[in-house]
Amino acid sequence: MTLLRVEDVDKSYGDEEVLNGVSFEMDRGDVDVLVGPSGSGKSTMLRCINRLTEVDDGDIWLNETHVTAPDADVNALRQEVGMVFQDFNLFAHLTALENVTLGLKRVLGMDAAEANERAADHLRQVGLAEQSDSYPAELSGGQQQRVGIARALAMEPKLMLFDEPTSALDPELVGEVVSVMRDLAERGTTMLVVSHEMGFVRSAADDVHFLDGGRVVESGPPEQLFQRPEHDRTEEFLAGLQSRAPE
Amino acid sequence: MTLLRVEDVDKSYGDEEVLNGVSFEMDRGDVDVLVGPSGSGKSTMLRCINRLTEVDDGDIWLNETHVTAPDADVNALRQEVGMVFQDFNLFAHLTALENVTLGLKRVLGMDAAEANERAADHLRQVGLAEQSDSYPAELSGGQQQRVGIARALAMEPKLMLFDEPTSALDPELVGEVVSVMRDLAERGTTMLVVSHEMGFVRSAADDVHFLDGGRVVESGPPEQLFQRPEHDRTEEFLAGLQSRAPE
Amino acid sequence: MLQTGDWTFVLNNLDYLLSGAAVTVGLTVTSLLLGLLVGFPAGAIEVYGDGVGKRLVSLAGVVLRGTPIVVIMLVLFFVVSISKSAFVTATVGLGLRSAAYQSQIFRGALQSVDDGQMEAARSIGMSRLGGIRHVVVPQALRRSMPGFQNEFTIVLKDTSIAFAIGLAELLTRGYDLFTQSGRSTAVLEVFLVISAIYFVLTFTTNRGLDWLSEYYAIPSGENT
Amino acid sequence: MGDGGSGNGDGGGGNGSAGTEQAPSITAGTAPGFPPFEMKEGGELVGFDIDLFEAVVSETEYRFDGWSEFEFDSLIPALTNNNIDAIAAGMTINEKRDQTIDFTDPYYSSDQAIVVREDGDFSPGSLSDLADRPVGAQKGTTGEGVVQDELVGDEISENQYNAYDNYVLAIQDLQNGNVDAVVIDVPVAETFAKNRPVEIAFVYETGEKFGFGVRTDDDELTSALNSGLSAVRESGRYEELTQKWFGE
Amino acid sequence: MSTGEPSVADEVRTTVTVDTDRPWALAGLAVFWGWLLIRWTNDFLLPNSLAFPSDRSFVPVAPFASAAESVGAVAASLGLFGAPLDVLAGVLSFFAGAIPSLPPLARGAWLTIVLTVAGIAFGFVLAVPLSVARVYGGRGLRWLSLSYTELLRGTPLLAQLFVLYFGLPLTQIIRTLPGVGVGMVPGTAVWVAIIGFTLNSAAYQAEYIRSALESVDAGQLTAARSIGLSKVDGIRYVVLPQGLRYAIPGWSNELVYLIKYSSLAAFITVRELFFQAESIANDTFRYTELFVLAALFYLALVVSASLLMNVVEERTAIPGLGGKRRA
Ligand SMILES: Nc1ncnc2c1ncn2[C@@H]1O[C@H](COP(=O)(O)OP(=O)(O)OP(=O)(O)O)[C@@H](O)[C@H]1O
Ligand SMILES: Nc1ncnc2c1ncn2[C@@H]1O[C@H](COP(=O)(O)OP(=O)(O)OP(=O)(O)O)[C@@H](O)[C@H]1O
Ligand SMILES: [Mg+2]
Ligand SMILES: [Mg+2]
Repeated sequence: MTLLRVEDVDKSYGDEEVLNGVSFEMDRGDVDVLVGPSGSGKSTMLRCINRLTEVDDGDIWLNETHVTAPDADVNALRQEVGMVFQDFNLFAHLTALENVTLGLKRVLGMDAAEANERAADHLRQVGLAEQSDSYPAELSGGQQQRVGIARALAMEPKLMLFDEPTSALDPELVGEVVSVMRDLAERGTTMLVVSHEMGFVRSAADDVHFLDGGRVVESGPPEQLFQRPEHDRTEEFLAGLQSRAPE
Repeated sequence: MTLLRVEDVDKSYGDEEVLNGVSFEMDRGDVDVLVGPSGSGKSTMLRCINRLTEVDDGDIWLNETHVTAPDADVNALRQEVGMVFQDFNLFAHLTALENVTLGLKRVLGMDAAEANERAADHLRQVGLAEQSDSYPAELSGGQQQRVGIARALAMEPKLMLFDEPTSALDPELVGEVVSVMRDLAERGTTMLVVSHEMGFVRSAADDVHFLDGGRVVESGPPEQLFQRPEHDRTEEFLAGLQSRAPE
Repeated sequence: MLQTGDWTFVLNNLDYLLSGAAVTVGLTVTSLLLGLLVGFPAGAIEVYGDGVGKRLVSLAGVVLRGTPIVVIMLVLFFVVSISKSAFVTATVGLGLRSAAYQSQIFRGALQSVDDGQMEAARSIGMSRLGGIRHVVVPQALRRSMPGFQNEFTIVLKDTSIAFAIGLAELLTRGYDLFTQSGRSTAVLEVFLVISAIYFVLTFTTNRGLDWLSEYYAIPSGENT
Repeated sequence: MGDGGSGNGDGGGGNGSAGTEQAPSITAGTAPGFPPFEMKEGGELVGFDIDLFEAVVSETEYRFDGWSEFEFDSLIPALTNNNIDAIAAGMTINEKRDQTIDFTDPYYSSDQAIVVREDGDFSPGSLSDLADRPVGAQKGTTGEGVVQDELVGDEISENQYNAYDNYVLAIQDLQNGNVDAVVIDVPVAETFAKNRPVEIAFVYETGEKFGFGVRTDDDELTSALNSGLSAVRESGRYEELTQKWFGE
Repeated sequence: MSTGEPSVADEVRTTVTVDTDRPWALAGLAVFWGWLLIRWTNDFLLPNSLAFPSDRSFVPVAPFASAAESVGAVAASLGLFGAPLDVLAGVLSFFAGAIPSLPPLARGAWLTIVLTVAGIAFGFVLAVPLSVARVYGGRGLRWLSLSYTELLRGTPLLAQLFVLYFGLPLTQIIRTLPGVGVGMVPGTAVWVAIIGFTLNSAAYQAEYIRSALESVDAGQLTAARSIGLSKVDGIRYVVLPQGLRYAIPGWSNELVYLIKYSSLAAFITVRELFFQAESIANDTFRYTELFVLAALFYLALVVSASLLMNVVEERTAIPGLGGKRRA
């Protein structure tokens, strides 16, 4: 059953065409990965899905919701779509727990007790039960990112977006976040991930979309894309990637 | 002919023994390299030689000058010893040319014309004839470091000290600085360099001194140290280094 | 409340007000210069000095920064009585207080210059004093520009407090106008006009100083 | 600052206490805003005190060096600190002041007027009628003395006394309704009554006299001013001036 | 129109602090506040029948005066060597002269504090929307906020007070409000002064808060929006709590400024600290004692405010946010 449908999306900044007729679909429970060189439009694509960025043209549907309709309720939409950022963006003045409860209380209108309970659940799920009273500055990068994931998950979104969730982490911390993500994938969370973490891509991705210059050059399951890419550009890019991360 | 003689130098900060009986010698025209893990005292050793740091015990001689004598003229000494810093420390309010002429005018008392001429020579030597009117903030890291080298060279010191001159540079800029240093080495400049740039060490060093915990564990020509180190500690450290920089 | 008659009255006396504005500007300039002359060394002493000198400077600074300027002026005029002239007294009062602030601006600026700059200066054989003079101070001066600009407008506005010792500056002259018999209805007009003059003064000097600091800025800035 | 009366800037002028020079110069201080004694007209300092003092000085050996303007209550410290050499500001001779400075012979006598709004809502006949009413006066004046001594604490609270730097502002605030009465010297009150919607409710007799203020150690100047004052009275100039400033 | 934004300088100015390791300074402050509180309680709260007379000082003058006299006599007899004693005699006679004026100064200090606290608090209420409008508002709002701050910061506070008190019919309105000037509620002029300080301080506070808001990472608001918070809620729950912490150093400066500039209220008949000092000085001609005393009072208030703000800063500090002043 199709959850997300991206249809022919265009987006320019000034003269620069950042997205150029991008289309793809995801079913509920899918884990899709966007890969592509820097500046190819991956982040922009994610941001269009929760309308942090507005598309110029084309349509995005989430279930029955017409995301790109001018009158769409963006705040409601964003509850359906969780987002995890490259540099975490935890609320610096709130503890781990409060980071998670803020949305529950202020957006979903839960009372404190209920919100705390649900937040604690989600922190436990990402392995941070112990750290719930720590402030972001007191957490390692990997721990911060896991709080970021818990914060997004707690809203119980239909779709989770991850924008290079591990690329700001020291190499030794990448593992913890990847394992949390793999976990989520196994439990059926629908995820759209920008990542070049080959370990994750190979073990968890259903489909990989290769973007270049704002276009989807090629899509398919990871084995297919990695072993018999149709385009030279894809092969070249993926070859670079795989040599970089030899594990 | 011995230019620099370091004899049994000790230095502590509080309880921490940073240098512990360090001794070595350099002849005129030698290029010696200090390597060692972080905190092993490499920077401290360099700074003792131009008295930016005072030794606790032991002696340093530069030619006939007793560097560590309490009544030594430090300003005169520092003219004899040029220093290039890890993070460049260019005078931020002066152009490249002025960075070089400041010492010529204010320390050596040259007149403007003479100072400009000599400074221009040295900037040319490091390949920056074009940039002499640029301010540090307008230069790339590699260019800044080359100005730093020119600034030190222009004082025509007997000995040049380099403290990790390339480690604050983006990888693609390291090459320019290394090639300038190699050049200097070939022209007979006496240099004492803290660096883990294997390319430079192998091609230019006469002797390598391996420091660990404030002691010289082992000294010798690079081939000897790299291929048949006497100590396990040396072998282990150098093995790590070489795998890191495969070029 | 705003009456044409009053406007005419104020505009007829515009030259009277403007000559007050000249006093205001003069007082601002002399005070700032005195502030610079005293404040700069004081800031340097707070950074590089030690012992009694440093303690005295910082104590004087606390007293000057912790006391209202009107009290400072009255003490100078009526207690210490440094001069017969209200202008000189106001200059000294505003100047010393400004010195106390300027010293902090310079202190902050001096301390914000990276230690590596001094080390680099020493490493080419410069003396400590030489390093301060040729390397640290020139950079600190540029960095203190925004603070100095702020101080400029504060002094400019606080010259109005010389009103308390009877100096015929802009505000006093405005006061003179509407305290003439039969003119008290012109209060609002008078104050609108002198406020406008103050505003023009602060605004244009600020833009001027902006321009100046851009002109002298080190290309690409130091704001790394 | 070259304009008119405000001669603060001319620095180094005469230092009155020097005394030994021939024809030393003197600076006088006043506090404009006290019509008709001293006020500003078109930027010029004018008034009875101004004319009279200049006339008196011209009868002495002293050279007159111009006026300095102050708030009224700053005049005495300005005098004792040598900022000025004499005060001509409708200053009442009283004991307290006389302990700090010296006065010349009186040159005018006055009482205090209680001024109210013309609308007639409130027309007190004696000080006790002012009970619990906001009352104004100028800082440091005899009027303030009356308010402080006779009213504050008994008839009105401290907060009901509004002190102003200047009579004009007191009268303005009376018109604005922030105070119900202002205590002020009679001749001044008469001037205001003429050109403002205020009137004199009653006069409180203090029998006070105005004198020029001089430093206590400046006896030479005191006696010079005293003889100058008699000369001005004798020459008929004094009459002219009262006619000019208080006459119809 | 662009403002000069002197954020570095503003932070530099937070400089009237005492080292907490100087116990005598703290002890002095403790005595000062203890005395003030007792004085206020006595003068304002206790019924007249119980209270010590409000115009009499707690400390008698006589011992100081006689001590001064005798020490002075001894000093004189010692000639040149008496100099230190002479100083002591001077100090004693200073106290003798100062003591009678302490009660009115305590009352003035009360008003000074009322003016300052009210000015900063109401100013803050205005400053927050002003700064938010400046950073997040549309063109019109931004321009409005900018004009307001430029105008208020570009003209002298004293002129502003004169306009409000003498130039506008504000007093007529305030006067008719119920309760004004009754009992402990301050009178008309005080309210006008409070309005003036509020309007003026709002402009300065808005600048501090603006630069603090701008220093909050943009990612914070993005993250807030991405969990479904509206822009206003994002500002309210995420940006402001962080920005206001960054604003504390600048805000401490403003508090110190306001304490000092509250003295200008004297020019519109408010009987605050400076007014009391000046009026006693005019009455008694003891200018030295009164102005030095006034200066000491202000210093004590200013230093106390700085200490208080340090505590506030420590209390509101969050790891990685605020706390230590940013260098
Ligand atoms: N707000 C913006 N204004 C102008 N240009 C923008 C903006 N955001 C992105 N761009 C441009 O759009 C292009 C695509 O950016 P995007 O961040 O989507 O790329 P990306 O694939 O995520 O790259 P990276 O791997 O570096 O994160 C880039 O050239 C970028 O400069
Ligand atoms: N000024 C100082 N005060 C106190 N300790 C210092 C000081 N300078 C250096 N140290 C300490 O001395 C030890 C040696 O420092 P040094 O900088 O010489 O090491 P290094 O070999 O240059 O290391 P790195 O490779 O990290 O630059 C370190 O533990 C350092 O913390
Ligand atoms: Mg991206
Ligand atoms: Mg080092």
